[in-house]
Amino acid sequence: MQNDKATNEKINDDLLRPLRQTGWAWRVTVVVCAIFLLAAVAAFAYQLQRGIGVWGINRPVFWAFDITNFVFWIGISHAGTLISAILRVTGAEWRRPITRCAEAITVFALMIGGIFPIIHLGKPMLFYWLAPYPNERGLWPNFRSPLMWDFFAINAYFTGSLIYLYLPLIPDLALVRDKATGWRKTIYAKLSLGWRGTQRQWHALEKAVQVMAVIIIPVAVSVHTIVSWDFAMAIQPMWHSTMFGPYFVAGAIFSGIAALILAMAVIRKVFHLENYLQPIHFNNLGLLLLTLSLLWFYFTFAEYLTTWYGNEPHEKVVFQSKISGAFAPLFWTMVVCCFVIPMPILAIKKLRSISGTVIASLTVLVGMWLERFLIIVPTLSQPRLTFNWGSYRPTIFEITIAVGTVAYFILLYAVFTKLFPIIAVWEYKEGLTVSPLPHPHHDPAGATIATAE
Amino acid sequence: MKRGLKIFLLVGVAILIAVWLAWRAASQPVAPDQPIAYNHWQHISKPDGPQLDCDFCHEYADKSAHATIPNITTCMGCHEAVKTDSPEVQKLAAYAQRQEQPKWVRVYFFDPEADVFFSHKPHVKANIACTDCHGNVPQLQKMRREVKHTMGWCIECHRQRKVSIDCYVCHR
Amino acid sequence: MSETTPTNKPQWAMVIDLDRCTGCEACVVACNVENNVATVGAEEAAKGRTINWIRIERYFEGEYPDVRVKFRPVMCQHCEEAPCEPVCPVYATYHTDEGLNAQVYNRCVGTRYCANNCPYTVRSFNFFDHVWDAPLQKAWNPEVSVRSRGVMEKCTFCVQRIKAGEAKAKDENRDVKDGDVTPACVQTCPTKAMYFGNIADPTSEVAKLSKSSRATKLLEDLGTKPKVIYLNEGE
Amino acid sequence: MTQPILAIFADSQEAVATARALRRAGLTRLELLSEEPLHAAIADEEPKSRIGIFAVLGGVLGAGAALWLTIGTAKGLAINTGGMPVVSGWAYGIIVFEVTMLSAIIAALARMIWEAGLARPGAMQHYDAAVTDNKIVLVVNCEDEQTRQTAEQLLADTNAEMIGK
Repeated sequence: MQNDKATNEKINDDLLRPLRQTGWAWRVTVVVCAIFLLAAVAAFAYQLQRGIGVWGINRPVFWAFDITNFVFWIGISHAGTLISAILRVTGAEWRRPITRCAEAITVFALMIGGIFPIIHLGKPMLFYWLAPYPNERGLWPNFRSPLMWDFFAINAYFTGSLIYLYLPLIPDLALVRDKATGWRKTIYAKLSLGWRGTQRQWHALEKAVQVMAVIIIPVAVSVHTIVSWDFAMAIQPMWHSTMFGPYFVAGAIFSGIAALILAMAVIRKVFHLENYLQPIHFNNLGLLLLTLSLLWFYFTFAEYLTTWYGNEPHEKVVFQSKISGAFAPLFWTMVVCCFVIPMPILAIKKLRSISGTVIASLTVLVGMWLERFLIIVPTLSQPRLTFNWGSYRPTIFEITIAVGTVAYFILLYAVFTKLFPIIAVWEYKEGLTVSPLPHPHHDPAGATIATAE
Repeated sequence: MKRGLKIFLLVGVAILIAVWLAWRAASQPVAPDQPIAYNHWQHISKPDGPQLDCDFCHEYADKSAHATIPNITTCMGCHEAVKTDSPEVQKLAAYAQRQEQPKWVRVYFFDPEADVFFSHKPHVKANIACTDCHGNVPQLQKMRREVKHTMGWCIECHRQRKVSIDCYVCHR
Repeated sequence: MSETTPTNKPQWAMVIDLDRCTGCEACVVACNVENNVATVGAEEAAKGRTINWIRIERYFEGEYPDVRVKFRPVMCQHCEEAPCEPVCPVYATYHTDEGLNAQVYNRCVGTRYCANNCPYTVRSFNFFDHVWDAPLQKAWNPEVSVRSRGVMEKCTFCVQRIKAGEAKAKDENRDVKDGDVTPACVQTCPTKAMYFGNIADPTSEVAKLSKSSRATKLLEDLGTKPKVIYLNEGE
Repeated sequence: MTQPILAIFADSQEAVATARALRRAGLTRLELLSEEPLHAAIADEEPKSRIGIFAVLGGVLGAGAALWLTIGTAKGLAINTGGMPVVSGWAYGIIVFEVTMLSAIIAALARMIWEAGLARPGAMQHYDAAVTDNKIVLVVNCEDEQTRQTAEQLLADTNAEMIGK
């Protein structure tokens, strides 16, 4: 039942190679991303010094890029823990090589998403006033505010996701500990908490992961529902919608899977893990992406149809500006990116290849960013009293910060792959033992057998 | 590893000492030097002194938002004749002669960023002793800030006395 | 958020007779001076960052040449069921027991959520620190805060005047009555289009006018229960 | 109590069989160390995990804490809301949900670490890095010299490499 020695060494070698060797591509990525990140930090420093007026926001468009990015990144975070948990709970065997890539996305996307509510404040240094802590003023946060719900939901999700990433990492940390030398060994020894791999430990680990998966699914759903309620709780036209919760959750998983496919494609190429991240994984995730593309279209259609048919004047104004007015180019780009391009690519089996799903994912990410922007800005720029209509144009500072956070994400991810095995080694090996999938390593002739479908 | 631990401990101790010193400095009563070394004890508590009441000098405390510091002519009302040999009174006389007011340094005040609008009048009318908020000024040789006027301190008293703790009572 | 407990405190309200409003904007000027409202400058104003606690909305009706201009002074409506209040995460905006929608500047962290949820768009944000050209800062009203950067601000119904009026009534050991409190805009209105008083007192002018058949409230269908009552123009 | 014997097996089935044989011989304080969970092994004989129960308990505790955090503090601090109710059931329910789930997660983690004997001094005793070379390590704790001899005899008949004799 154990894999033979050669296979085992090959797997260790392949999956730990990123930790041992550092390629030039990795270095270039890190340096470029660090430069962009520094630019964003500089932009934020300038904003701290001058005031938030360096952004393009105004009255009545008080939120724009900041909250768009916030919702976008929180959406991306649904790639990982949620998908990984669903696949674990349903016992989908093909999940094994992708769970860790996914869970890491969640943690980093939440770290970045969580930055925006802080830096968008008029007084960013006072963000801690949102936390309930005893203070001599006798003041307490207002738990009725959706922003407080956000605070609790994101903290719960972040903590949960971090633990959920960490638990299955422990045996791999022990593996790295045994293979490493010097100060690295000390660090990995500390991180692996003295893992020996006794059956009692395995038992506890599997049980804990199972329990966490069950708990984390409702938390993940609640997080993006609450993010949607930031808007839906407000009585502004086209925000005050009952279906925003599920609409946002579907959108979040949609963009999340797209991010996961992209990350996997990059990892596959950079670290030469073609034998581990196989076309079947892209195919299966592509099918999920297709489902969510259809779901997204259905939700969007339902949302806009009811607005159009209801013909409520204030809502109609916002509706028209998106369909045929100032926001129409962005709106139709969104529809093309979220549905028109990815749907056929993903629906046609021949096109659902690795490069096909990557192209679909790229357009989905662009489309979903636009979707969030189009939910926020058109509503705000056309308030009920027409005298106050406004417009919005981002400044270089907002754009720099937005680009910088993308770079930050890539940077965090790159560093992560350097420090920890990006594919769960023990889970992968266990998968080979538990259900002997036709696998290249088992093929004595070396010819790749078609993967199970 | 051993050396690293030592450095870590040393830095930790240094930080602790620095924090303690800063905290001690911050909790010291604030006692700025005044243009004239006015002695509250001498005017209020000294057995053979004039035994003034607070509102003899701070006469608008019960009438307006500000308690007010007296005009120099109030001082000169007595010091035209009393203790003219004291060097501090001579300083006072010199101010009077130049028809100039000494630039007293405020001891009790709110940070302008706190947006607090405090009024003495309702507090005096509610029979709150001056010493409740300003410490034992009658016994002070040199005026200093003995009570910290933090928001929690204000609120606590408002709660005890069942006075409104509406934000608009103080902030606007 | 639905139930409100009765209180014996005065309930401040305003009545604006649109028949009398000429759109002269004297109220706007009076408000700016009384409440230390910052002037942001032309460049910022072009970006839509003016700060006004009261504004005159101007609407045109009819087709040329038969055009009518309508004016409507709009300030914070001090809604009884204010949408801005529950969304503030730090209680920087809340309802006082005198029916005022309060904004506490030094508690505000600047999430701007309140402004997004205000259907009347009456909330202004301090995007920058404001510069007051000398000697204008000498004209600051000492009874009102000068708002710092990063906080929301809006009409307070001249709470400093309300507090002063209430203190005066207390000194005289009586309830507040009409004339004790006059906000700057009401005081300044040259056509006497604005009235202010305690709507809980049935004998007050605002209470009587609020029962007029011309009385309406802005965006009343939202259920915000505004405390500003507009008397529509008679035909 | 003597030093335990570490037997290193290349084949997991042999390791499991040996462990069962040792158990039959009265040596019950065994540990099987492996690089991946051995599902068919003596795992069935492990005591039942209480992580699930602890997660529930943590959740209940969290819900209580959240109720205090919301309702308790709101009432205790008597924040002025101008006659509006201070306690809002719908909104507070959301906070209670999140805190419940968070403490369930943390309780499950704490229990897991405790159950697995992780993060405690001496957690790494009786270990051999052969585990991460795809070997199975059988740790046999012997009560006295007699049982020790029994164990050594049993192990000598296998293909295992023995350490700590």
